[in-house]
Amino acid sequence: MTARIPRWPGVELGPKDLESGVVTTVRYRPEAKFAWSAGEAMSRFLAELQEGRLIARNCTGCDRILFPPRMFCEECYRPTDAWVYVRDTGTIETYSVSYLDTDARRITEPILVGVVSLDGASPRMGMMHYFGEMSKDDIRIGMRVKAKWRAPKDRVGSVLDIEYFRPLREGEG
Amino acid sequence: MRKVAVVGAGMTLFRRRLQETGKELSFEAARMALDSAKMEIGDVDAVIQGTAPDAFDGVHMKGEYLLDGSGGRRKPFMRVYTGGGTGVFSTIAGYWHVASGLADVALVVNEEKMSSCQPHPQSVFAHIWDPILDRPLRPNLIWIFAMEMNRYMTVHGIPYEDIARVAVKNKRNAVGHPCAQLPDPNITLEDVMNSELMAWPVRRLDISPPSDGAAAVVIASEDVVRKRRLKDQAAWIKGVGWCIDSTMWTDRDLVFPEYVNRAAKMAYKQAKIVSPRREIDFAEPYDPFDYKELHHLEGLGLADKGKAGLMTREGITERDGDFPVCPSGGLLGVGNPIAATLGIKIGELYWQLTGQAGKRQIPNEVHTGVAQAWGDLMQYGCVVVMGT
Amino acid sequence: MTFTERTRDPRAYRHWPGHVEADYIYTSGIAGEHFFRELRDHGRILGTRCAECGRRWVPPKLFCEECFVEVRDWVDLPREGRVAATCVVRVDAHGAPLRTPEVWGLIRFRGFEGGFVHRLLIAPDRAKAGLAVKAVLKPEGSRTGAITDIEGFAPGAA
Amino acid sequence: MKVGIVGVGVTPFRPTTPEFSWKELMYDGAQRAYADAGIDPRTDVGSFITCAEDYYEGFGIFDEFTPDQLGAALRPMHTVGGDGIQGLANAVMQILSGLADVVVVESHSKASDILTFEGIVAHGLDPIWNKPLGGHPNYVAGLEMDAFLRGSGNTAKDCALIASANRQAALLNPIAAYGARVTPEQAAASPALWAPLRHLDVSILADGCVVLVVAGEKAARRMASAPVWVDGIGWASDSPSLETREWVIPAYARIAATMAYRLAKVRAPAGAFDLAEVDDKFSYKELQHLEALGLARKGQAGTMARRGDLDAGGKLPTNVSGGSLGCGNVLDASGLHRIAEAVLQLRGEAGRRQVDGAKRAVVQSWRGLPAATGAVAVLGVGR
Repeated sequence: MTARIPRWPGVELGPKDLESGVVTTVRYRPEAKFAWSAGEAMSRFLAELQEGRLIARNCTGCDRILFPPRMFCEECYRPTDAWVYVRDTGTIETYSVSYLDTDARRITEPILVGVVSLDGASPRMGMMHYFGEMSKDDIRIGMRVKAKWRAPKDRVGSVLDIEYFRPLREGEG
Repeated sequence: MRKVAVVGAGMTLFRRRLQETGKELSFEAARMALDSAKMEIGDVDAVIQGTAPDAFDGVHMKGEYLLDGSGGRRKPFMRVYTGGGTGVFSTIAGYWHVASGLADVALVVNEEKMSSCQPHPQSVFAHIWDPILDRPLRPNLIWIFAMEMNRYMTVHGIPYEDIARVAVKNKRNAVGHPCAQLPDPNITLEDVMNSELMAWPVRRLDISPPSDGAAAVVIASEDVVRKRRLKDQAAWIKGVGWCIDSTMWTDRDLVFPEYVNRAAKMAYKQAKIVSPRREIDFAEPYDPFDYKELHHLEGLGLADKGKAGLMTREGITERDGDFPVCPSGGLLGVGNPIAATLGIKIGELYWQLTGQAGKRQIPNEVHTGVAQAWGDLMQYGCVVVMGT
Repeated sequence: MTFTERTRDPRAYRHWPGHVEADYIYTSGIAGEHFFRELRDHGRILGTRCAECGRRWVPPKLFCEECFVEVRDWVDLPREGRVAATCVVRVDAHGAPLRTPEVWGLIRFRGFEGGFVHRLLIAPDRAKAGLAVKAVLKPEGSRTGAITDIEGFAPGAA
Repeated sequence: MKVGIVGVGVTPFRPTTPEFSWKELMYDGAQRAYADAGIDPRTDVGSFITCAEDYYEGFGIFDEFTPDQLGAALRPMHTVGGDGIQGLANAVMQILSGLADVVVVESHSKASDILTFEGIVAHGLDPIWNKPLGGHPNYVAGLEMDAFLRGSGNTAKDCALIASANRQAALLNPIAAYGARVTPEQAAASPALWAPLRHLDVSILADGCVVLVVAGEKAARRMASAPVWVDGIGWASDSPSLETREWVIPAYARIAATMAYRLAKVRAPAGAFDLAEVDDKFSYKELQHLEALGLARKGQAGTMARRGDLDAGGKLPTNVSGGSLGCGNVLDASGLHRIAEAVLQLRGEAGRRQVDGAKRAVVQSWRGLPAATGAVAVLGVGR
């Protein structure tokens, strides 16, 4: 059948056709603003970040320390048990060397970004973040890293209170 | 449970920009599917819509907006949504509409119009992340794939060439597809490996393009197939499965798609498939990035962990190979209008199994195929097994 | 209170702001393109006619809503329509009071399915179903090929 | 085979819930439903369904953020871009298809997270034909109210009666967010912001989560002493185009009811039910929906309201829950909320709101502006 269909529908437009009025269009910018309730777990998480600490919740059902923290355990399906601090050191689980910035524009000095599993949390539990004080040639999976915190006065209660993770130095952690 | 078949399919061109509105694209695909099933809209009991983020087309409640174009006006109309998984998932929903007996004929229509989103659909991907944990870092979509690909390559020690070969194969396969956006008969491994580095290890030609497009299939009960004498153009749905993993993607090991594996096991159980690699003749796994085809072949139990790349290297997954994979040309070759990839996953299974795939027809006789899609934050798998 | 914990200071509950931000350019599509070009260039308002069932539709669509077949025939809309329902709106898009109320109408046309939902260019106290109205177009040259090329609908005299 | 509801969980509806993230709110609704059904979601559930819209949540792909709090991580789960009763329909079909034995259906509203609700509703209008005209999107409801009153013979006073009655009924419902001693005169004198639609004709957004546990016949009989059976279910959409949809008696409700009644073998709906829960996101919608569902003759819904037929002790107690006007508009959870109310009523667990001897109920939903989609379910106990 598909071999016999003479014309498959679809009228292709060129890159400029939308912009230049070759075809009629409507331009629109929706108003879609939000203020998400952070709730119990994330409110505390953000407050602790502002203090320069990383906090988790433990679940005695499965004996895990859950990071990022949550008020319920998705495995045991019950409320988690207590607040537990985890360390700001950890291990790179994976990463990318990005020549695209956050707006997908080309850049020459790459952004190093990846997932860090944190010491003190259950295996592999961690967060996405940037990496610094290392080059694209140094970075590797399994590398030990530590958070580089912003100065206390610059912290607002955000994952950006950590500037990036840097290589763990000898004697640290 | 009564048997259920796909009895018709249709799709539009996949292109970076199409002039049609989303409704019009839906109509064109749906009309083509109905024509191929020799049906009119009055024969349809229910309409299922697959379409991914509202923020692509730029309409809140996008399913509602599209429904007249999809033939859903004054009918039971249902939109299902599993991110990128929607391309295969809507057929699963179509299956249960008919298998349950609530509908005898269901029309499944998937659509995406990503070009509405300016300056680039990439801007929508900024909103798919957790607002508190991820969005402040202003992540770029390609980053997560790069991170997953890196983990997959590094843990298994897979050379990049084995991954890049998938892009070559699929873009060449797409040459036979009349709707393809990026077919390339002359592409070489070097072209992919030397293409612009976007976010190591991901290069430009490892990635499928954003596209506009729509696709549709008609799903019918065995009674309808018999009464309307559609047996020669029916491909039966033998098994369906779906699974979502935890939202907490930074807590998961990205090396293996466990959720795809669970979805596959669910579908194989229903289809009574014990040894998938032996009992299935070809596959249409989701391939928005070349490594994903390999990742998914492993999740589907069609390759051992870390070994899917070898299948590509050895030519097993070529259209004329022992186990063809993405004979359609896949998302890498035909294009990636998220949900509308229905046309190159379920649609391709249908056309291949009923011998209607034309230039793309797999030379070996095929009786059983599997289609799979993947979505959300690297956490959704859905699987459909179809056979003759 | 959340399950087993309670934050004592309600000021400690945080909110995280965000905006699902994007700009859109919507094409008018195949049917819309013809309609808006005729409106912009010739001041004509067109509907479609389904060859299958004979129904005439406005706004035009590529397909007949009833028969679900492609529609190719264009027909002129009668100059005069009739208001089928009205709404007098006293707040703006954000809910803030308007100094001058806006009047909206559902306008039907004899022999056509559908019609327009548009502004009525009349005083609020004249907003009544049954009123005969005509489209008021922007002057030629300032029309862009959009529904806003129709400024609104007003009683016959306009 | 039959399908039964064996568990319901409803969080109290509140104007705001700063103590809950959307995940925590969903967890709260779900844990109540699982306790009610006596199940462990990690071992006893075949499939999970959530009903949600990206733009109500503020996400590009909200489906990502749903599984953990329902116990659905690494389980079959999907999102329905629709109303909760449409989610229930999917559960029914999955069970009848043999794909799952026990299915969980969730929907919620975290409307207090939305700063620009009007902007989001407006973003649902047709991009070519309606959006460029701007305006507050409630003009659509104002126009529809005018068309309905004119076409059916009901009056704005009848609507004020509903706006009052449902807010007062909600005073007996502990989950209601907006119960209030509003009189019909007060409603009729509230500002006509979208005339003929007035301020008090409009339901107010609330936060809340509703979760159902649904099971096939065998499992349901095993799990619950008296399952509430889904005797019939239907859903339908009219044209999404404002211009071509039906404006007096909405097609979506009429067609959905026809489907649900066919499955439930209801021939004469007017006398078939002990109670009705119908959508009242706007006061006129209750009257309009009663007529579309064949529960009132054309133009007679207002008369029924005036005669007291819709009151708790009347011929057809309607929205004794307090409806959306009294409990709050919980967006796509509105339909599930009313299913949950009907389940409590049919179990005889509705407390001060209990309708004596309720055995059969009809529940109807509408997705809210600017949609023309709704669903109907017929629920019953016994047999």
